[in-house]
Amino acid sequence: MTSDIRPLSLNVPEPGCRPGDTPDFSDFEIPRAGLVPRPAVNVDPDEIRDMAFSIVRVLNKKGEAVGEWADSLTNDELRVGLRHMMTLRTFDIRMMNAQRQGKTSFYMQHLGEEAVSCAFSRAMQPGDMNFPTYRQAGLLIARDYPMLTMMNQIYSNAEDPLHGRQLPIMYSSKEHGFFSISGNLGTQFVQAVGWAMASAISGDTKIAAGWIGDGSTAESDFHAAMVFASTYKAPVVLNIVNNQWAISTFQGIARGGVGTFAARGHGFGIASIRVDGNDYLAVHAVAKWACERARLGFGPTLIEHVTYRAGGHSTSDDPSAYRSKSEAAAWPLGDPLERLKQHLITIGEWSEERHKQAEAEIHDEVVSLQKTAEAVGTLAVGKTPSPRDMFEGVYETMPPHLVKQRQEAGF
Amino acid sequence: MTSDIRPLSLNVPEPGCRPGDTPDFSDFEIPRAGLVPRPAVNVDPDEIRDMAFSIVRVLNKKGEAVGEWADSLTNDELRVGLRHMMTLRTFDIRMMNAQRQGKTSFYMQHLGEEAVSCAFSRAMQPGDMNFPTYRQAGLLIARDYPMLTMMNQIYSNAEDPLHGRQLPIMYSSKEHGFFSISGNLGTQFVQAVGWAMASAISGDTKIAAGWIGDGSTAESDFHAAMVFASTYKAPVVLNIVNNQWAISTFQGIARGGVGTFAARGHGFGIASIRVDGNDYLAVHAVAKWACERARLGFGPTLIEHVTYRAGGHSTSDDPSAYRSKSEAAAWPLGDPLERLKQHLITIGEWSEERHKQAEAEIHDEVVSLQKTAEAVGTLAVGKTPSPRDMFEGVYETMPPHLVKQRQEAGF
Amino acid sequence: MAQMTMIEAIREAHDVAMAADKRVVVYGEDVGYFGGVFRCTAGLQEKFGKSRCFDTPINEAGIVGTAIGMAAYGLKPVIEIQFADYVYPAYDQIVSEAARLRHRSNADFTCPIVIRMPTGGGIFGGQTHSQSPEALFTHVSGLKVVMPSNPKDAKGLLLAAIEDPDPVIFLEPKRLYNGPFDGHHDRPIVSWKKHPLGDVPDGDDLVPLGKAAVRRVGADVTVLAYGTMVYVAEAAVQETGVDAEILDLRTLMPLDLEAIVASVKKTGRCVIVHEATRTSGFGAELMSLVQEACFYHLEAPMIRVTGWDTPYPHAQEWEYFPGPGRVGEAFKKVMED
Amino acid sequence: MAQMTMIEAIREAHDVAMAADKRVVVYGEDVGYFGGVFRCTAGLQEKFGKSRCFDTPINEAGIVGTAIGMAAYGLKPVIEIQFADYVYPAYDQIVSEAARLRHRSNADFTCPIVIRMPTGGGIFGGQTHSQSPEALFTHVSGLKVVMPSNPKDAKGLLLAAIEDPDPVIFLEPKRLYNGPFDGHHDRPIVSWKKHPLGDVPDGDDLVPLGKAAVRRVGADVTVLAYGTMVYVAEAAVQETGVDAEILDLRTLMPLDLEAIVASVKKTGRCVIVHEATRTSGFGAELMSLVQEACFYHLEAPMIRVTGWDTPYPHAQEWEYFPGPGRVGEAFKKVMED
Ligand SMILES: Cc1ncc(C[n+]2csc(CCOP(=O)(O)OP(=O)(O)O)c2C)c(N)n1
Ligand SMILES: Cc1ncc(C[n+]2csc(CCOP(=O)(O)OP(=O)(O)O)c2C)c(N)n1
Ligand SMILES: [Mg+2]
Ligand SMILES: [Mg+2]
Repeated sequence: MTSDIRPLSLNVPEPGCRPGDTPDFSDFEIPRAGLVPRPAVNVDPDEIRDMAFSIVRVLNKKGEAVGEWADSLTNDELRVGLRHMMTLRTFDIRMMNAQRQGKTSFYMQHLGEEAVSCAFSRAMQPGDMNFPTYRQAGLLIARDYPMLTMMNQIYSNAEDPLHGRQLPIMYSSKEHGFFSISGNLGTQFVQAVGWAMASAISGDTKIAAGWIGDGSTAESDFHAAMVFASTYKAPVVLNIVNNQWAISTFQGIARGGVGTFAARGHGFGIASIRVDGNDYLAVHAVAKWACERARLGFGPTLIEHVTYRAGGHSTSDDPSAYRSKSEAAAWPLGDPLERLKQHLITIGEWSEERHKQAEAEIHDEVVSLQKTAEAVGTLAVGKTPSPRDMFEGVYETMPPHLVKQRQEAGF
Repeated sequence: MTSDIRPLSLNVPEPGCRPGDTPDFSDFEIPRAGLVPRPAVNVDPDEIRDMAFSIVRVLNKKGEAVGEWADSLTNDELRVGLRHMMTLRTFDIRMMNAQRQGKTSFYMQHLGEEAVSCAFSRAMQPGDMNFPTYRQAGLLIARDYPMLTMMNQIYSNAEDPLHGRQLPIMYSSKEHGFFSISGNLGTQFVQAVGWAMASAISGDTKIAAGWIGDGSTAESDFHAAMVFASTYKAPVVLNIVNNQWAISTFQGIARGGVGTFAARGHGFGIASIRVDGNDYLAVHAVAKWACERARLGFGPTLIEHVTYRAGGHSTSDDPSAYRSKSEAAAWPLGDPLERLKQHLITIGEWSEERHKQAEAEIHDEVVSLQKTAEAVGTLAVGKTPSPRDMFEGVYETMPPHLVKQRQEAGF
Repeated sequence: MAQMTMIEAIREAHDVAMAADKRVVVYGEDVGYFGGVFRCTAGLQEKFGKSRCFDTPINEAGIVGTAIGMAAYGLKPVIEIQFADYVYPAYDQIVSEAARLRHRSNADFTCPIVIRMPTGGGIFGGQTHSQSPEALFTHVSGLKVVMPSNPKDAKGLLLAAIEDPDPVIFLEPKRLYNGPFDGHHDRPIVSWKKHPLGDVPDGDDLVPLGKAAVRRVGADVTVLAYGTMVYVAEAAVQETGVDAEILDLRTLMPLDLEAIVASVKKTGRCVIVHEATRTSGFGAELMSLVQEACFYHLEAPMIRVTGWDTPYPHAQEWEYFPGPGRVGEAFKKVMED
Repeated sequence: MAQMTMIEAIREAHDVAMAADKRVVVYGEDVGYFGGVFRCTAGLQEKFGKSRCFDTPINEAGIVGTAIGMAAYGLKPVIEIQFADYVYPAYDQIVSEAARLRHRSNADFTCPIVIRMPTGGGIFGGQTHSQSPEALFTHVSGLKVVMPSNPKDAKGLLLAAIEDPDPVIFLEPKRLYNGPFDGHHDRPIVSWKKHPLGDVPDGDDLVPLGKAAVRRVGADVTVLAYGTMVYVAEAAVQETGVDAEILDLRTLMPLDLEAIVASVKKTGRCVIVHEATRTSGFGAELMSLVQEACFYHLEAPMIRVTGWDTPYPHAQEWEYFPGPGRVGEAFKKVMED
């Protein structure tokens, strides 16, 4: 068979669309809302293999909530959810602007992905713990972490709870179930499993949630998380936020152009579900299901949130260099905020006027907090963290060599 | 829902049988030989998902070769295969003994797993490259790598091709398609993918084979290998040797007690097959299929060789401390050597007499080579590698600081 | 008090800590049912149950990564890496996560974990069972690094490490597990059972982190050593008659610089011994600290006696290992200079 | 000759090497279509095709691991780690595999790969975009370690690294990408376009590995520096008037010890500057080598000016960064001693 063999060649997956091309999502299969049934929380993962290839959706085109996954939230809760998403979006806009004005070094927004973290947050219980990436500030907003504190950190001013040590947006709040963000991709996924194992070891009832981006699923720590979660049936929900892009790299490079990210759970016997990440109701319902499953001792769930990063990767990124400018607009799952708003209007629980009013209120609130934060200081301007602080907290007790270095530094 | 929640607890998988218990493999599903069909080499991985949960088997209980996977080898080739396995086993016995006598520091045998590497080796072409672990010396034996050279390395004598630098049994032979064994688990799996990518980049027709143990699939490099193999459709065969144990740890700790190791390929769209690792014919047929698939540009295959580590992990290990002494005998897939022998006898191509004679020949050959090797030297006795050699080959050209250190050392 | 090997002392430290504090959990590859390939955790699973001592998948990043999560929850994981040579897959979790968690979160989360690992050569383990990676950890702010040289310290330091609120790298010189070893590989093996430092106090007595021990008082030269090299230095003293003061550093980070400086100021000479590769080894840091603090007291150039800058070879083990011959020569040289 | 930034020089080195040798392949995260987050590989995919320059999954172990396999096949991979801070997931592949392959296989297989990575701080990148991990590589036998400080060297050294038969860690001080930077962050940014070292020769001229460059001849004190610190030292000379001899080491492994010793023997004084954390930093090795070789020539204790032993902080960046003020003080101190 050797003689007639043709030369091999390298397969390098390419996105459907680059700058200049017309976006085409016609290959992207979107099951209609309400189609996917809701299994029992103790279902055998093997029985729901299909769910890794479908998409759980609740809101249909008409803005109605349909199917077995509907009704996990009251109308009041939905309005709260809308407000969270609006707040996050407004917050992002203001902070992106602040970065452009040099008030902070760096910012990362959530545009188009607000539903994922905002809805998930509401499915957890006090005491549960998230291990987030840098694109889940909605977890904090939806748990009423003070925006002022977030801003103080973004500005690295004297009120920054992390004393200027950590980058802007790399928040930490144990109290709000939000593990310290690392900046290194993937590392936190397996830590979430460890936290969940600790809860099980301690006979506790708390659960953990891990977070990772589509691109970062390629990191080896993803595997470590899956292996440990599977072996010890850890009470953890493992979330993949598939926003289609990893900086300039489309999701096909991490996914290998086959199957889905959710399907990676199957080899580990982990229940795996894809959900419409731009559908607040669907995210919440699936999150609730997975949290319950974990808390009741039925083990881990892998959730792929299908969404789209409508903005740049960060303030250092200009996506027009690698993808079509119209791709975001062509994204078939729409805008999460707009969809929830329309749903509430459709069911008569909201109106354009109320929306405008809420927008104005939120805007005023954010701007006023921003003023307060800026009055304290912005990056390297005004009241800033003490240089002394950089020597603190390396260890609980400062060892002699650090005391000496601090003295040498003159602080 | 919070109030009536019971405390969580940690799930720690346990093997069915520990010292003192009676081994029970009745849960272990063994499809009958010939059952699994042989798909086209360009089959879509999705269409053969079942193959990750079944076991390709050719030799039935009567010693006949049955089904679509039979007939990949001539009777002459089968006799050669038998001889390879007998040689490897004899080699192992002698070297285990030599270690006990202090002639080497360390040895690892293949008892019960001889078919895997011996058969696989014969499905590859000259120029292809294996990235083996420490338990695939059959790849060398079946490619006629000189046993004397192996012994010289095991004895770390002056003729050791690696000049005493590397551990015994961590062979290297580019010429024989055998990448330098590392000793670190898992690392070589992704290197195999890189080698295969290089072949594709170069428009070559060579393929690579990666090797990993059941326990080592838990290593994160396993994931790296799967991700890269999947994305670039690398011409590589990825072999998992599931010999049920990782030192004292049963395979359920790595596998999480669910599915199969082969099933881990599905999330990556990689063709995944389980094969009876104690069936020389089945291993060869599946290896041939996978090699052809790779060489023809249809991408990677993940093969789980289902076998059993009948001996200790290494000369430092006593398995009676963690598993039943009778487990090996109870292993339902039998002994690979015995099964091939019986097959050849069944089809009238072999006999007990010829077997005895072959045994005697092989024994004499190995003993005679052993004498030759021992005449050169054994660990720290006789002619040993030069201490100078430890300074060589750190870099191609010895940098000044190493020259100085070598002088300081007095060599 | 009981006479123990280092393995037994380490096992006992686990036992004491697990009995005293439910938050202490112990895991790693082959650590549970079997009790570890060196048996340092033997019997713990039986005594404390499978959720407090268990086997793990072979994934060092996962072992450390889950430990960080557990520590964030409030447990105190004591984990084993089967050989120090296999810690690198976990290096990112250690460096980027464990070491920096307290600092980056302003103590909102902390990481009291102990990462134990058998270290060093002398057992014909070749390049993958012999390494001494201490300098790869001392360079990382936020880690503590400990290396005991005897059963008594092993128990006391391990208890201190478990109590410590920060991540501790705990390096166990495997060649010392069963007895002191002075580099004379051709002589019969001695056992801890007859050694004063094999006499291990009962209970939960700590040996505090950050304190060196003077193993031998001397006037001529200060020897800075740790782990196996302490005994090599002792042998070199016997063989050369040089009146060396031998410091067993025990903790490399934080370092007992005070003890070092006091000794070097007294002797005016310094020999530094470690088994790791020389370039950028911990000896470089020691030498730098001494020159910074004792420049005007030094009467001769300091000398490093170390493993060579090569992978740890299998057959040439004893040519690689910095034995008493080489240390003795350094003594003579430093006295002549 | 063309006036280039360091980014352009690096890109050009790739271009030259890829054109000359089909075995050179270039890949990493965002390296292909987009040309790298710092644009060091821009245009290469278009010019050389997708199988010679491509994007990878985000898996640093996989990037290095596949490169090792490719090198074993016979290619010459030049790979990018997006930031040096993210090299740790690949540390095992680098330390246990790339560095030891030649030795352990007796050159049956070799590993001619170049691992490039943006290094160092000064861009408010905080703890995960600022690190200088050179000492974690200099301790590993089998690796070469290079850090250019200007466009000319960047091109020449990268070409030499690609030609080298062994694995090379190629650290690019990102604060120098667009212009020299002397630590005066409050002053306007200078560009390479007007700097003599921004004048980059055409073609494939190498700058050999293992050779330091004397950036300033002086009589009072020898400064050992590399990367950004070369310019900081120059600023400190200007500000203090101390007549320092500034060595830009360029290659840390193998090191140009001869040049170092010659200079220190001449000046009798030595200040060592690096941005990495002090303890067990490469400065420790430099200080040790100098004390070993120049003990009797030293007139004052050597001084290290380095990053502090803390994670690289975000807001306190300029208090962490060893700027010209601190280096100048060291000059004064070393002259007074
Ligand atoms: C270990 C590591 N490697 C590389 C990076 C650089 N980096 C930061 S974000 C990013 C892309 C991540 O993409 P994805 O996981 O899809 O998350 P998203 O930004 O889309 O939310 C990369 C490569 C990093 N932070 N850490
Ligand atoms: C990175 C790494 N971790 C741990 C070890 C120690 N170790 C050597 S073999 C082994 C068990 C491997 O089991 P498996 O992969 O099933 O292979 P088998 O020995 O059964 O062939 C372990 C844990 C190692 N060599 N490398
Ligand atoms: Mg993404
Ligand atoms: Mg096994």
